[in-house]
Amino acid sequence: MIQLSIDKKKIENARAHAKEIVTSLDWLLQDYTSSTIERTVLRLMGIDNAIGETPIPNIVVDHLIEKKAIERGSAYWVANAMVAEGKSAQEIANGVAAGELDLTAIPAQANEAVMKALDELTETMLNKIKAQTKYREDAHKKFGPRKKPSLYVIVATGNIYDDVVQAKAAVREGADIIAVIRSTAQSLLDYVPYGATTVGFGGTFATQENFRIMRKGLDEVGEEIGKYVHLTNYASGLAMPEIAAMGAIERLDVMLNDAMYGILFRDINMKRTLLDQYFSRMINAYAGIEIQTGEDNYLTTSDAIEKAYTVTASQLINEQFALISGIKHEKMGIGHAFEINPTIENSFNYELSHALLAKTLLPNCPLKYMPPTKFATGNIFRTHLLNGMFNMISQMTGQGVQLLGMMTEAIHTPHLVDRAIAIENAEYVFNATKNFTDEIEIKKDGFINKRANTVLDEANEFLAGVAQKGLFNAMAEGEFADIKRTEDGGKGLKGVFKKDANYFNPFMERMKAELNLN
Amino acid sequence: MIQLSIDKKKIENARAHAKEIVTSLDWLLQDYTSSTIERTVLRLMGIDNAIGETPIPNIVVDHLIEKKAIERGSAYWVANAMVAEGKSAQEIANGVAAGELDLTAIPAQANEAVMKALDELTETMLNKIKAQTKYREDAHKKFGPRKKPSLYVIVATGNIYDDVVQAKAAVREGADIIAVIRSTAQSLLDYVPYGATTVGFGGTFATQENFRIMRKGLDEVGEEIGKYVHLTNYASGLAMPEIAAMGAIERLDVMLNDAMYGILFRDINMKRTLLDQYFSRMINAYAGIEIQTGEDNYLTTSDAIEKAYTVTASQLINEQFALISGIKHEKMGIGHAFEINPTIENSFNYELSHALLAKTLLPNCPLKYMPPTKFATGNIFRTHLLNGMFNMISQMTGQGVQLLGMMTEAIHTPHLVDRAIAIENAEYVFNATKNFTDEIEIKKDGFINKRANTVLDEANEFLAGVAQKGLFNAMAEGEFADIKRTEDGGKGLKGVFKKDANYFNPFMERMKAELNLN
Amino acid sequence: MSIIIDPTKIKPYGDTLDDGRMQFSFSLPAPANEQGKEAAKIVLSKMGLDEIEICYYKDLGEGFTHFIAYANTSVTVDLTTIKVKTVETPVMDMKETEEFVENNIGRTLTVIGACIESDAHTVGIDAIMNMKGYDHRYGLERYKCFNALNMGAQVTSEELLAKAAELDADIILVSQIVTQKDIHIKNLTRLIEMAEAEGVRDKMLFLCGGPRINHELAIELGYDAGFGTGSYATDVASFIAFHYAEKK
Amino acid sequence: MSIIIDPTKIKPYGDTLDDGRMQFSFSLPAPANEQGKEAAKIVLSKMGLDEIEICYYKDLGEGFTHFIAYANTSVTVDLTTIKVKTVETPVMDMKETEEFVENNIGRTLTVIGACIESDAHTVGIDAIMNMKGYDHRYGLERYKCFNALNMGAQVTSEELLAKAAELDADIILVSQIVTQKDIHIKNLTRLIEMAEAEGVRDKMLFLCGGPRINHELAIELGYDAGFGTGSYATDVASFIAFHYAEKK
Ligand code: B12
Ligand code: B12
Ligand SMILES: Cc1ncc(COP(=O)(O)O)c(C=O)c1O
Ligand SMILES: Cc1ncc(COP(=O)(O)O)c(C=O)c1O
Repeated sequence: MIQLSIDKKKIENARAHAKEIVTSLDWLLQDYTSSTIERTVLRLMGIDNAIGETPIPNIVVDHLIEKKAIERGSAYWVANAMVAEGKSAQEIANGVAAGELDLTAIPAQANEAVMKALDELTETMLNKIKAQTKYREDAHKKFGPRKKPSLYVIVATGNIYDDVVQAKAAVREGADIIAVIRSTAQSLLDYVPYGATTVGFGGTFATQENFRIMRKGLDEVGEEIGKYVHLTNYASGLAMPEIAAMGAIERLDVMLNDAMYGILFRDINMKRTLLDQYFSRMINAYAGIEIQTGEDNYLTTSDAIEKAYTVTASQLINEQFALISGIKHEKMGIGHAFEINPTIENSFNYELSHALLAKTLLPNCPLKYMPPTKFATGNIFRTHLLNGMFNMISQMTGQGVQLLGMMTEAIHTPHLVDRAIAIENAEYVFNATKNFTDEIEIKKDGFINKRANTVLDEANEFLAGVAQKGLFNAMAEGEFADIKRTEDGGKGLKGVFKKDANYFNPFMERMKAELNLN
Repeated sequence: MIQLSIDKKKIENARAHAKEIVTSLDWLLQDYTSSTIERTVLRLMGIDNAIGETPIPNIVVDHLIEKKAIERGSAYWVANAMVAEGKSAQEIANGVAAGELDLTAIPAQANEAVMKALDELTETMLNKIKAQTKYREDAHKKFGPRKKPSLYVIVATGNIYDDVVQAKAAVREGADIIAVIRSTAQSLLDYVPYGATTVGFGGTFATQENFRIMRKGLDEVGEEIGKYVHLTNYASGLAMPEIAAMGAIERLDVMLNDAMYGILFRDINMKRTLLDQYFSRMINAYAGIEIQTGEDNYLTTSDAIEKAYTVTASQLINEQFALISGIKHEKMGIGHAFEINPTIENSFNYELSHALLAKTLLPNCPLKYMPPTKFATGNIFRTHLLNGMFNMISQMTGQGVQLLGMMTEAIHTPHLVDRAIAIENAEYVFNATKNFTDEIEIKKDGFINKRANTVLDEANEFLAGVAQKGLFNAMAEGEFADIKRTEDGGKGLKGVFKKDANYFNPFMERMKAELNLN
Repeated sequence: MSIIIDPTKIKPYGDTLDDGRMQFSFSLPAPANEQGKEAAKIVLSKMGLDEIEICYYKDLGEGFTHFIAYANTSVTVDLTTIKVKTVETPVMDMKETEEFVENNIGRTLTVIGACIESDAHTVGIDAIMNMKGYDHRYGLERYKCFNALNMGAQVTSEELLAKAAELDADIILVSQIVTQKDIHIKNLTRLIEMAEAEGVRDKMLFLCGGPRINHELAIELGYDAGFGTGSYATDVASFIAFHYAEKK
Repeated sequence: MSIIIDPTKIKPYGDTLDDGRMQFSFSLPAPANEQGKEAAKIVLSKMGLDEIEICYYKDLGEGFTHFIAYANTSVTVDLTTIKVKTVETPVMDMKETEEFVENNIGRTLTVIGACIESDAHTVGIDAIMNMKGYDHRYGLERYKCFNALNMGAQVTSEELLAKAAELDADIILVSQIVTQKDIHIKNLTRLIEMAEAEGVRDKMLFLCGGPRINHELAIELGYDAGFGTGSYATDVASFIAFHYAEKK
């Protein structure tokens, strides 16, 4: 491996600033809950299904909000009703959905009985999740670990059944990770759609049924060819932890799960997003799911050289948010991207420097590397070549997950053959340059090294500023991606609640305990 | 620039062996002449034209051979007749062609008069050539030097007029050198065809008219865009020095001109080829034409790793043959190729090692680097990517001339658009990795360095063996490219003649003198 | 002796005039063998091609095979009869436009831009409008002669027209980047129909842009102009300036 | 719920069954502007395509422009009716073939190979014949059951048939790599016609090979079998062995 020469102190400083930024939000993460967190609890208790477009977990939580009872947590109310009525969680929820039950009107049952009911449900679900984790681990024991860099391709037909065909074909060609792209702007839905998608727009919805259908397809083809194929989707937006829970249940392996994406790029309220990501990441940590972050988003609108430091800063913030949720570095797919204008002189050197900086800062993370997209044009030959250089940088810098660039990036969501050509590209380049970095050293006084130091310095300065004024103020001032967001602006603030003294979330408690979080 | 770590001694040894191989052929080069050398002399004296398919220089030389008078050199006989008859060289030649003149039957004229006639003709032609050289130099002064690596593309439609259109388009897109591919197997023609080609096979013939047509086209487009565009063709085969002479007259800038290609790959007699290349290279040297050698040919039939040393050995032999003809290193486009099987692990490292070795051995030569051809497939996307990696190695190792790889290499001779896409590929890669090698060092104990040393060692051993047994014996034993050739086998031996005591070649004399050759 | 092209009968060109040679790449639900290859040939031959060369094929799994081919078409096109509507106003730089507007129109023009409906790609409209501009050309926000408002992404047609009414806008700029299932056509049509229904269509200039939009399409859809890939603020500003100068 | 393919009506596939989507790349003697783009569209539309998207164009100089496009074809192919002639003998490895010949034929077979006429590409025929073989399969020269002679490049049909007569050959192997202007068809036809004229066509097996040759074409040209890209000595040896065993 090639090494940058960077003063360790600088890295420690930057990390310390990021840690300060994150820990100063403890008041929020410990004392508040949100509607989607409570819906997640209900889902983990086994409540599913929808009435029309509205999922039953939403109906129950809305009911508790209306009754001003959500502050105690949804778990208690449903468990109380279960004990009182001798019914299952689903039956209770159905009752609420049918308008036949007012959970707050049911007399309080013996605390022990309620707790016992919750304990049982928690035990059942966590065992289920553990079984999925074990399945994954066993499969890896049987078939070996995931390749590095892993070949990650997307399917985005909008029909989950077409997606399965395309995913299986991609796996046969060498893909390690299949990402099912979401129908656009699911972030803004304050619920999780129900059932299988056949006419999504630019993707399918992240639904439990879709997860299940794709998981089955990938397990089938994986068994056949002797490989455990990873499945990924987005735990993101106004229903972030619910999607994480579904992923845990249906054995997704990777989840796009950024701490700040929703705030910046989807105008979701910052308190809401930070709360939701806290619990969603905890679920991912518990289920052994690898998270991925969305730093590439900064570079689709900003210049990749000028704003390189924003990527670095975001990476370190995402790292700290992940740590407090119990995610280990081995499961942190921190993101970045190959998005420098290819007409720039020495663009390869710039990209190498940036990618190497990411690896240097986060040596044990399966970094998620995004392909050239912004400068892809309709010239498929040129885009294919850019992707080749991108693949080379990935191999040279030991990236974890390679989101394969498509030669048709500027034209359409990937065709079947585009994916095959992309995989072939990566396999050739990875193999041809396999040990190239064993052969070379980066000069200490060269541009690559200086550039990485410059970016780190800029990030450091930026993080210091944010740490000083606080993340919320910094966002209000448009420090991130030139986008201004206020503490009480954005979508979903209504779904944020201060917990009361009796608040109880049995899943979070158990997960914290098992993950050794305070 | 990156550096290999190679013991200088090894290089000196290898070079000394090559020198020994070449100097031991002095008896041949000094004491013999050939039919095409004599035809070249006639052409330089201004004799041109053809009767039917047969060029007049051929008729005159055949006449002298028939009369057993060629041993004195053709110059004398024609000059003698010119003095006797008071006619021009062309008129004398026409007379011979018409069967009206027997040159050997004309009484010997006063030696001084004959010499004076020859002197004048020599002066005229050498001035013409010098004027062309000056034109080239002036053009470079005006428009700047050729780019490095230069972008070299071929035109091969078989119609010289189509070729001009395609060449001009390529120049507009960025090409620095245009190679007009020869109609196949011109090597085997013991004459130079006459006139413009419109239905060549896989290329047009190397004829003086074709040279002129293309030169004009390139000068036009060059003036328009402000660049002096180099033109290249093949001085190769049974009419090697004649083609060199035509190139000198029509201001070609580069000539494929290998010392051994004809012997090995065209079964031309070895004495004939070595004699012819000696004079042809002298003409190129005199005219400031850059030669290129054909080491890539070894790798189209042999494995590029296993037989890498044959490339190195041939490079050093070609270098020595070039030196004795007066070619400076700055004009020696010694060849090699990117022809390693791309499915091999670390193929990039191998290629880098081999290319760097070539540059290390011949640091001042504008090395000519051939693209992947053998492993190109009908998959144009993959071939395009291979070409990208080839371009990167070229930029990293400071090659002189980049023969651009075509994505359709396995399919057809280049289409108009194939060339444009190839140029775009190279321009992107060259620019993106422009100063990459300023950033890195090659590890002394790494594979790349070891591999280069191994190849050099193998070449050294091989050259020592050849030096010991002599080039002719080595060829007879199939030491080169596994092809066996004997001293008296192959085509064209009949055209080799021992000079008699009165032999005189006014051009060779003058060139030797001006080039400071012994 | 050079090759001579007849513009009334142009054909694809590989390396010889009128050879008609073209490159194709496509997948078929067919096996990766001689039978599949034959199927690929039949597809091309039914498209009227000949000299078909399937130069590569590869199994994609799940019953699909990828083919790369070259073949000749006999189709010709008469270039002389093709008239495409294009924006024909000359292009001025920022300073020139500012002076032109001052001299010929004499007032500030209000421009409102948005990426409408489901589309969230703002980079294109930003390139045209934002202060800092794009590729060394400043955006409309920096022009003294414009009062420019960029509403950003996912703005509904209703919101856009309401804002236009509120600010008494002179020009509306609409961006559409996503084109899957012709969503851009639907969105652009919806906006213009709504403007017509509200009786404001002719009170303002309606300009649209995006990678799959050109002037011709824009006119067809009822807009005043359309701008594709590689458009700059200068193009748009000049068009607006000339248009309003003429109107006056 | 998975997608279901009707083999009697297959169509190119982009990302949705039967979308007919294909990729095109070609040059036209047309300008690099909207007019040229329209000309490119017309070419494709005359080929029966719709949903035409010219996603890229670039000036190539000298009046030419390169276009890259995607478009949908409505052409369908009935896969079930396509029957292609292919070499159907099972493939044995060298040892198996040697044993098979010993047991079923009981004599050494003489094989003569050449790359004929103007073609100088020997790598292909070498791959099949040479001792050292190709891609981990030894060539016919190493087979005990064959007496193999590789005549190399640019062998005229006359020379080849003369040598065959001289050695009383059982099998002739012909390689043709260059295909420009269908030169391979001409050369292969010339050889077989000459063999017929000399009355030796049926005395020997005539096999041919090269990147643009397949079994079907070989049969059409009057050969016994044809071998394309990716053929190995094992394929050829097995075919010969089975053929001679049957004949006996
Ligand atoms: C950046 C980007 C994003 C960013 C957008 C960030 C942002 N704030 O804009 C993010 C990551 C958010 C994104 C998301 C998605 N994207 Co997107 N994205 C791109 C990408 C990489 C670049 C687009 C771009 O910025 N181009 C640069 C600008 C300068 O060019 P331009 O937009 O063409 O604009 C120029 C001209 O067209 C013109 N112009 C444009 N608008 C206007 C307006 C006027 C009035 C005028 C005068 C001129 C004009 O002038 C501009 C300057 O020259 C393209 C791929 C590509 N390389 O093109 C995909 C692409 C456009 N995205 C695509 C898709 C599918 C999506 C998603 C739906 C994916 C998903 N399922 O989540 C989402 C959803 C977005 C949504 N709801 O619309 C597809 C669209 C496929 C299609 N043809 O329909 C593409 C082609 C990628 C692909 N191959 O799949 N994307
Ligand atoms: C190597 C090579 C050369 C070498 C040949 C060295 C040699 N001794 O063979 C040299 C440099 C001499 C050369 C010269 C020329 N070449 Co060349 N060459 C190639 C190249 C790069 C590779 C061919 C090759 O070796 N393939 C590897 C072998 C193993 O594959 P194969 O030949 O297909 O053989 C396999 C099968 O087809 C089959 N097979 C083949 N023959 C037979 C026979 C039998 C009986 C059987 C059973 C099977 C069989 O089995 C083999 C193993 O699987 C190709 C481009 C390419 N990548 O394909 C161009 C190519 C073939 N050459 C080409 C041309 C034009 C030429 C020249 C005419 C150029 C010129 N103007 O000088 C000359 C002239 C040669 C001539 N007179 O024929 C063109 C042909 C265009 C066309 N379609 O017609 C190509 C495609 C390059 C290009 N894009 O322009 N070439
Ligand atoms: C972190 C993250 N979440 C979600 C998405 C996309 O989903 P949506 O359109 O629902 O915001 C993206 C897209 O890049 C992303 O980076
Ligand atoms: C040195 C040299 N001369 C000539 C040629 C080709 O010409 P011919 O076919 O006439 O031998 C080549 C082809 O690669 C070559 O390398």
